[in-house]
Amino acid sequence: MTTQATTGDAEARLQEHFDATIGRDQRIEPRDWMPDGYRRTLIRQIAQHAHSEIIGMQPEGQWITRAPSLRRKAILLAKVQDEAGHGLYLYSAAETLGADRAELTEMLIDGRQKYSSIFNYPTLTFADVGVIGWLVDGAAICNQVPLCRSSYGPYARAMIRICKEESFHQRQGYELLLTMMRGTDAQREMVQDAVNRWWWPSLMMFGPPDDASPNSARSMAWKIKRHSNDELRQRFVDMTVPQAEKLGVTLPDPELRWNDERGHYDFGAPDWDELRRVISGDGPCNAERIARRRAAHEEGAWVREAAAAYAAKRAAGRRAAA
Amino acid sequence: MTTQATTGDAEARLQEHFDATIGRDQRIEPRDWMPDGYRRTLIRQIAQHAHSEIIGMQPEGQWITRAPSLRRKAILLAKVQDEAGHGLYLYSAAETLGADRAELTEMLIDGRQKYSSIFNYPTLTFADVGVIGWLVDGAAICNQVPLCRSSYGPYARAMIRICKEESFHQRQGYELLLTMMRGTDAQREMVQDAVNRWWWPSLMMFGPPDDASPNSARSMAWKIKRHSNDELRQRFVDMTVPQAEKLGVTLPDPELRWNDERGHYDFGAPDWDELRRVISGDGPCNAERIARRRAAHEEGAWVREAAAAYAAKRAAGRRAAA
Amino acid sequence: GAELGAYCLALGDDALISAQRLAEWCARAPDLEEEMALANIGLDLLGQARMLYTRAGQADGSGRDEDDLAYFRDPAEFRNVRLAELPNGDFAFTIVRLLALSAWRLAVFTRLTASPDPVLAAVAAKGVKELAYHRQYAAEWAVRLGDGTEESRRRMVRAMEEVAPYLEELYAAETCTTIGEEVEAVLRQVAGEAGLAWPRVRPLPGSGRDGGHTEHLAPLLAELQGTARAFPGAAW
Amino acid sequence: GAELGAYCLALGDDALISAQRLAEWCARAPDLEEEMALANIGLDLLGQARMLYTRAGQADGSGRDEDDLAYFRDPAEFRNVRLAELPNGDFAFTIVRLLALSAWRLAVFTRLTASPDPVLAAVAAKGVKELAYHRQYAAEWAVRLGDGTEESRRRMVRAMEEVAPYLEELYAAETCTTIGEEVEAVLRQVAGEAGLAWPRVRPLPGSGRDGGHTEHLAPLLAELQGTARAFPGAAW
Repeated sequence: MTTQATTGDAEARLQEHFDATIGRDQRIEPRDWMPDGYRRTLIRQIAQHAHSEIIGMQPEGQWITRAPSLRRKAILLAKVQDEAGHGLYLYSAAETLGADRAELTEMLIDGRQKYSSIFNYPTLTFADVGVIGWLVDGAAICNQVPLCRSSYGPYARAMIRICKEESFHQRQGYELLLTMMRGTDAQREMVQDAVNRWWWPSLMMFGPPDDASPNSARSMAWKIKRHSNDELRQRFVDMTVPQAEKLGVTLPDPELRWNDERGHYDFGAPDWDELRRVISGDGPCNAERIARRRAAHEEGAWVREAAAAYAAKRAAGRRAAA
Repeated sequence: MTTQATTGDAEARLQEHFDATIGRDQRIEPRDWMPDGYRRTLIRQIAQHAHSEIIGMQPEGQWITRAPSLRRKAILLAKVQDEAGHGLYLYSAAETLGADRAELTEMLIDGRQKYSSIFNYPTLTFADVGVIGWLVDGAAICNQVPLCRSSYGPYARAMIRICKEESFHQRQGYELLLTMMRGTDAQREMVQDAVNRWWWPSLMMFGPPDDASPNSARSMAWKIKRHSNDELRQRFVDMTVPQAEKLGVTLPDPELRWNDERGHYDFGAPDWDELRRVISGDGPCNAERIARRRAAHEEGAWVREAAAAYAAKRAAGRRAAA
Repeated sequence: GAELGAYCLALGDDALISAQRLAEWCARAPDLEEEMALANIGLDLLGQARMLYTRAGQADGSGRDEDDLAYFRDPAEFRNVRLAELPNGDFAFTIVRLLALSAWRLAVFTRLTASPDPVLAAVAAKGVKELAYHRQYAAEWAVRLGDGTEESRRRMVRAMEEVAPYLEELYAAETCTTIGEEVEAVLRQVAGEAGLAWPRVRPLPGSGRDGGHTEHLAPLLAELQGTARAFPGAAW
Repeated sequence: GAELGAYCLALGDDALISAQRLAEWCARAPDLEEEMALANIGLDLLGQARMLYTRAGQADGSGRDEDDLAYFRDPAEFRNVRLAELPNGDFAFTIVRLLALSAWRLAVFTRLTASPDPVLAAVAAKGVKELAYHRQYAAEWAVRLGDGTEESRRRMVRAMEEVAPYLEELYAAETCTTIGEEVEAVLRQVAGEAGLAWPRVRPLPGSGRDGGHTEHLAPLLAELQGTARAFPGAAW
């Protein structure tokens, strides 16, 4: 019994030290002790974020081969490459918590882990590329900037780099839209149509309303999460409305208006049923996104096996030579 | 020894009867005795012809989804469907000689049997569809009309039906070209470019010059073949030159001119080295044509297996019920 | 006028897009008989599309001909159901989609033979015979695949699950409410003959009838329209 | 003038078409590292294409800009080698093609650093560093695949046989006769490291440099150019 008591004592001390570190707004590092729940929650969150970057390559990526100018083609190819890079950093951050990238990939293609629902909407025209940059990346940044102060060091550092690149993408998306709005009528219509389709899904990116978001409290206590869904959504709307005005597009919400009293824009409620449907797998492109990811994974299996076999042979060769 | 002598006598009588049938220009039917060489030669020829119809679906078939008007789309789809039908009749004719369609397909995709070299050239524009109809189907008809009098009944009857449809295709191809030549400059250029690319390969469709065609004599004796390669080639040129004039295109042969003495057009020699290369597998599209056929065959294997399994179950069910 | 035109246009779009997908099977089908059958069905649908487009262009007063409508509208102007534009997938998906679309279209055309518009009624009367054959062909293959090998059964099950969420969209735009029941009865019966059960799934929201398409329509149309658009002023 | 323009155009076409094929790997590569590497190589080539097109449009006196040349020429006006336009095939084909094209292009660019045209010399100088990396990347994978598993070896052998007939076309248009030997030496060396032999095959006649392309270029360009052509007068 002594041993158990001692273990209990030791764990209590570790917990105390952990709590104090969080309390001082200092970072937890991979070598530090951490509660299991913290580790599990973080792995799930980071993996989901990594999966979102990877799945997020698809909706825009299909326009690389169809981009209407070489400059836009290069910008888009670079952006999608950045997303692959973000996926890589994030999987690495998850690996510092003991997760395995191959396993996380399996969980993604089995549907055991989620990714951001926004990527289950179709990209129908080249204007979608601009609107995704402006609204989707914009919303992502609102969500992610606070994560640069996440209590977990590797995640926070990955987020700093990612946020920097995301803001760059957002500016590029907005700039594309500005250019298109100065173009032909057909281009302006295309932009407005894209805004109509992406506005509500973008608002849903902040998750369900606070009163329907049960896990948030603990994540906030752990400083994995720093603001509530509704706070971030409001921040996004306040930031975006003036940009829409400058662009000359109409946001498709008749309830959208400035509220002098609150010092914020009022806005309508997204269709939360739709969000539930998309999260639960019935969005317009869920099945296809996963099928495409699975196909790439399966068709690449022989390549990964070849690389592993080659590495093993070389390692054996080095051992034999030593 | 008596038995052997009797067999020898019997066979001699059969051979005599066979020769007499051929001599009277009557047809050999599947139930009739025929020499092994005749059977083998015919199987090879009919199979090669069937393969040509099947492989011939590819060069034009890829333009069905890209045809520039719904009428042309329907015409082309119907034509390519006819080619599949021709393949079917011809495989059936080969089966009356004891060949097996599945085996013939294997021989095609293994490269053990050939198909017409013309289908190893690429179709680069929609004008190629017209030119293939005009020149390639035109050359095919010159080759095939005599085959309607082939000594082997099932082949002759298949050829009658095929030739009728081919002439229809040829007229449609020529009509497309007439329409295009009355259109824009870009269309006229496209037609001329296609004629430049297809003229020489079309002349090669009649095979090597007579003095380099060793197997022809026996086939002519057997009335499997009725005219020499050079005769048919001349007939094609004589028929085509006035059509080209009416169309307003230039045939790319500086030596082409009317010879009053011969009562025929003189024309230059095709590049026989090119023909040898293409026949031996090194044409521009040989590898792709076979790869595509093989892929369709392999990807369809599970479907054919399912149909066979289902048929077997039903047959077993009927036997059990009986 | 406008309503008849819009209706003919939607039926024409379904037919054109379906024919395009069927044409993609050319030189890729599992057997020569299937090459011929799929091409034949494609030809029937292409013929229906042409007559419906011609009627649409007259009825809506725009005077557009079949090629104007097929080649010079953008993806968002197409009114076909999304099921028609999905990629071909394997032979099982093609068969299940064909079964669903032809069962539905046969039910619709049967009713349209009594259309007050004589042209549409005539198009429907001709189409009914074609569609009965399409449905029969697809049903026979569905049974063969469902009751064939382990692999073909697995593929059939997956195909049914992939097609099912798109069915509601077919019925939703029709005023006649018995069509859905009729189609589902056919699907259940065919699945039953194959020893399978037609799956119950939640319908996918949205509709191609309002111009809400998948990502697959734009590339399909780019291929379909590319040659025609590359030669302005050309005659074919 | 005209000759320099034509030369820059051909080199630009090779780069653009190669970049397009590499971009098709997006979200289809065997691993994330390969997603990034293939995209990165595609970006380098796209950058080279843009500079070469700009130079071509100045040198030939036509004043066409990079987008005029990329988006508003028809297939027969493209001057890329056919090897660049072939479909991606599997990862082995993509690697062997990349190895061959980057070995050749590196040999050419190395010589072009001494071009009398200062712009082309500068483009070449920048490109040499990029191409050395491309060649290195492809060579490493070629060795891994050739000396990996039974399957990867089989695929490598097939890929080499598929690429080899297109090599002569690369050298034929170059005035410098040592380039072919240099490239073949690289290919033989890499194949040797992988325990394979670079195949001896007969070269395929014809050349994309004269506008003689395969059936694959027109669909590739239809996809590449479609959006740009659908919006006349648009700015992007």
